[in-house]
Amino acid sequence: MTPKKPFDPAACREEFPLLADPPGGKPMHYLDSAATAQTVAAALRAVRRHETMTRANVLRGVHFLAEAATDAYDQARRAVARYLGVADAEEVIFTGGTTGSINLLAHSFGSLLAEGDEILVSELEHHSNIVPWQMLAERRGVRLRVLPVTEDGRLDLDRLPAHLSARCKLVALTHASNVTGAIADVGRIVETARAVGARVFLDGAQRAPQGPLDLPALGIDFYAFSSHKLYGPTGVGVLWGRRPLLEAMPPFMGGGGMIEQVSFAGTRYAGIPRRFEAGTPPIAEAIGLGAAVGWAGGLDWAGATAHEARLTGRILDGLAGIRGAKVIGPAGLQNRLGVIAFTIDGLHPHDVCQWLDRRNVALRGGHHCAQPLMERFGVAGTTRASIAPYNSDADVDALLAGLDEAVARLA
Amino acid sequence: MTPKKPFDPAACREEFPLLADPPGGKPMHYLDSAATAQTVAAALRAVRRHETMTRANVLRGVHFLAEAATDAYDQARRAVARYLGVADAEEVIFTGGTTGSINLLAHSFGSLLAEGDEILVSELEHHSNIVPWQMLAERRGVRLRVLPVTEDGRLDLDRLPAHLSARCKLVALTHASNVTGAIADVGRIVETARAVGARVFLDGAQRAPQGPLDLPALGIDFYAFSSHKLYGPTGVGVLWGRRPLLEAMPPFMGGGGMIEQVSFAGTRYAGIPRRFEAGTPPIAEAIGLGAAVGWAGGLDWAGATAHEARLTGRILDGLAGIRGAKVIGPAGLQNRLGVIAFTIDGLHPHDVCQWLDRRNVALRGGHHCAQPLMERFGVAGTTRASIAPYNSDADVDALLAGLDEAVARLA
Amino acid sequence: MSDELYHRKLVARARGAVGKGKLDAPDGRATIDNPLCGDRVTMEVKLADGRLAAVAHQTRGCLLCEAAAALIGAEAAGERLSDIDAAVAAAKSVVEGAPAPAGCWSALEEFGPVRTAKSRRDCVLLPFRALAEAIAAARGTTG
Amino acid sequence: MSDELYHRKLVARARGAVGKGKLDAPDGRATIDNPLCGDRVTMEVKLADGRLAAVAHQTRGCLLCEAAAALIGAEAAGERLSDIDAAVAAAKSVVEGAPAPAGCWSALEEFGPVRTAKSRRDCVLLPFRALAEAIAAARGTTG
Ligand SMILES: Cc1ncc(COP(=O)(O)O)c(C=O)c1O
Ligand SMILES: Cc1ncc(COP(=O)(O)O)c(C=O)c1O
Repeated sequence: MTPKKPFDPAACREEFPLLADPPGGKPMHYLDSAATAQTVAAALRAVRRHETMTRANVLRGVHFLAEAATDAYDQARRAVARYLGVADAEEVIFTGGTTGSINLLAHSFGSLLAEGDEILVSELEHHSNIVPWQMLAERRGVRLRVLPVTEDGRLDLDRLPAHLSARCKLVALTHASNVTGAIADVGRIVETARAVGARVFLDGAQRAPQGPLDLPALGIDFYAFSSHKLYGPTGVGVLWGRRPLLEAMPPFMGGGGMIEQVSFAGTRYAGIPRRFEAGTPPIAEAIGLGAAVGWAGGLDWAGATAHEARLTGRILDGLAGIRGAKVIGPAGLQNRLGVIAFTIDGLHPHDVCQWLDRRNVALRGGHHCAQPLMERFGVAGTTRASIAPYNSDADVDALLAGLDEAVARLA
Repeated sequence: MTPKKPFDPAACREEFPLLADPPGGKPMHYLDSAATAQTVAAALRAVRRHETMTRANVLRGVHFLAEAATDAYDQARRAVARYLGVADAEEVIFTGGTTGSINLLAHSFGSLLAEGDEILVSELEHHSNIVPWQMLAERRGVRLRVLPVTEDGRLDLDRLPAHLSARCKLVALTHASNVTGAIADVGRIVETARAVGARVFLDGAQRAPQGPLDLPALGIDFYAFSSHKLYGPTGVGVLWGRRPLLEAMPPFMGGGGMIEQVSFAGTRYAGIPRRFEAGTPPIAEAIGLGAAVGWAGGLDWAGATAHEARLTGRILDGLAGIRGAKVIGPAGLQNRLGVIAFTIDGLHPHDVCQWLDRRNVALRGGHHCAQPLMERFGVAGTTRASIAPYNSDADVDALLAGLDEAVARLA
Repeated sequence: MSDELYHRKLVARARGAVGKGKLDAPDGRATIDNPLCGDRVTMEVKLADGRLAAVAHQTRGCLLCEAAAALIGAEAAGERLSDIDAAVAAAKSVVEGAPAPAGCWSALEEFGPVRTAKSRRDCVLLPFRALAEAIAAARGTTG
Repeated sequence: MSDELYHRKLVARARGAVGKGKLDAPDGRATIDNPLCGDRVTMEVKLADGRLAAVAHQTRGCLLCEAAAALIGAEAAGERLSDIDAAVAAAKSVVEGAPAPAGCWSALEEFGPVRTAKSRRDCVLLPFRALAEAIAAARGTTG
């Protein structure tokens, strides 16, 4: 491996066309990367290259374009595997996104469960890691158990053993929260889950964009993330699972490409990953994701993380100086991402977002698809700023100045 | 409406970057559009514009980028609705592709069926319109009935009444075959299905790229197609359904965006179309598809269809002159698309494709995800050429010359 | 009117919260949620002689929503029901870019700038929808 | 060897179909399908003294597949089983770009050009995989 170039925030920002050359020419303070990150130029180039030079279907073609498209698609799978620290690229399944991945898991893994089996989720989860399991519970009589969160917005792992019975087949938790930014203590989760024989799925939608992983070393069984939060195209995501588990799972969707043989007498399914990739997959999107993880895998994450933590600290400090502001989430910077959700007494999140939008600061307001968590904290919604490596001190300055102004004018 | 510019094949080809400026500079004779069509420049431009100027999540943002992205996404939905002749754009659901659409239907509509209910498919179907129904049949004890095809590769509609009982809830047939090119007699299907009270779904993967539709006038209930066959991006497709039917259907996947309210006590689902679009949708891809249908909707299809029919006729005539060549499909040009599947005695489809690839002619060989049809005609596979508006006489010349050569050298 | 969404008048109107409260024995009541932001408006009405005799609201919402509720609190009582219908329709037009009507609902112009913030239009309309539903409930219809 | 995939030697070898047929009472038999193209190879073998005493195949496939089966038909009988194992491994290397081995399997070089046609490599390997499985079946193993 060549040593990585030390992280340079300005150079990083230059790789994101919308930020380097913002529409209208005004600097864009994009603090909404937890919803959708900006696209890295390498991903746009890879998609364009594919569309103009190797566009074809990857399902069993023998002509030159089809071979080139298939190669590019397989290469993208290997790039993702590398980013996840996974040796066997066939364990990487392309889906439509995190939500698609979790639904696949809920159907395919879920179909192996029996009535009375249990699945553990938490109050911290995104709706995408709640609703598919609720639907499974309804379909198959599986019981959903819910781990509470602590006052500072972390999984309450002290209470994990009490929520795990021998009937628990899957622990499905967020690797990092899209509201509080809390990063889960995976070692402890895995250890506790293993003690009752439960499998572990982590929702990596927020963590995966923050640097390469070593999933096998984490000791987990399944992982999911979305390309559009990882600087890549929309329309594609990933489910990773350990081979023996995936091979034991029936397919989710039926169609072309996921079969060995179809007849009206019966159908034989293909091996992994194709068994789970029915139909023409998101080819260009997977190729774009491959380029995005290639870019992200080459970043100096020690440097990028320090940069992000510094910006996060500035925001937390700034909020501490605003009357009536309350952060929902950990106070410190330990084991937390640059996802900062807060309320300000007397100010509605949408008014805050709208006001900040006039200063070209993009925030998100509302329940962030985490209504159970909002209920837990007794709020209807929060305002959220989220940090990516391309963010700058100017972004934080604009945010804090805008918040001061909003408080003065609107509160 | 402004009158359309008369169809000009050379100008049309210019709109497809990979064909106008082929990789390596050698003319590309792309006759594999039934698998994946080439991308129209307008779609590439729309995607790039979105990625560099309005990239954001469409789920409930209030900042300027989120509003612009949401607007563009909604506009794409309206563009698709216009192309389909549908007045109510909310009846248009974005999915991952035809396969995703059919699986949605099989799960959501399928969950309303009772044991012993029947679904009619045919021997002509693509695996994507077979396997989801087989899986449903297994899940819920629904019975699959199979309409045969005629010697010339059409649905045998004379035998339709005998295959329809009062238990039949859905007739799921291909609008146009991806092997024989046969276009279905929709009027007759609808009339016969209505007589027993069955709903009608058409798989429009092959027909939709051949010009605008008027789905309500066809009298059908559901329709599906893929963007990548309609000159648009991969990773997105459409399910259309009549509003009351869609509103009566439970969601397929769970996640963000498809709910009204989530709590662990229970979850309320959103109205259509969002109920069926869980998670972050394929935003840029839908926008690209919107541009693609915009382009396709503006084409002079009378002219384009005549052009395609002439090329198709030339291929059929050419094949008639090749010893041992047999077309699987209608002999004439009536009610058939430019999808031409054939066998040549003593020549394997993959050898034919490989040979033609040396002349930059892209064909497809194999079972075309239609194994039951291959079985019906007693062949392991066929070679298939498929025509799009951008194809030219030079493409057909190269095909026919290459086939002559393949017969001389390989047979 | 400026193009500024949060102009002084609107903020002051929201903070004023005219009409906030409950009625004794209302003839009709309706509560509407906006699931997008968790906002909630409850409107209570009394009817008499084809007029809105009294109205009160409880609103938990953004400034746009609270200002709209306060405008209703200030202007609606005593109006003919047909005029209320017209006001509800006018509110819808104004947020989409139409000029405000003359008369006592001319203050709807305060919401004009929301036309450029599409995602916020529903915030303004929530109280008007709740009002229409409360009146419908009072009339014993579901319209 | 030219870079032409369908050179005369290969086409002639496929058409020659050496070894096509069935054995009386084979010790082992294996059938493999390639689901991508519907190709199918059945190999039958007899073993004796650690050698492949006899081999026959029935092949329905493309030229690459038929030529590979015919090569087996021409060269495999009489070989030591360890040499067959090596030949199967060599076939895999050759389609991926390695040079053919010296000796009686040097004709594997006929398949060298398939390295540029990735999707067709399995066509060449199908008969070799069937051969390996038939031998494994004859030995009573599943290896
Ligand atoms: C008739 C037909 N139906 C369904 C499909 C499946 O489409 P997709 O692979 O885009 O999901 C295809 C294309 O392969 C087709 O031709
Ligand atoms: C933690 C978490 N899980 C799941 C999701 C759903 O991802 P997507 O909408 O891309 O499917 C998100 C993003 O919204 C998220 O932040």
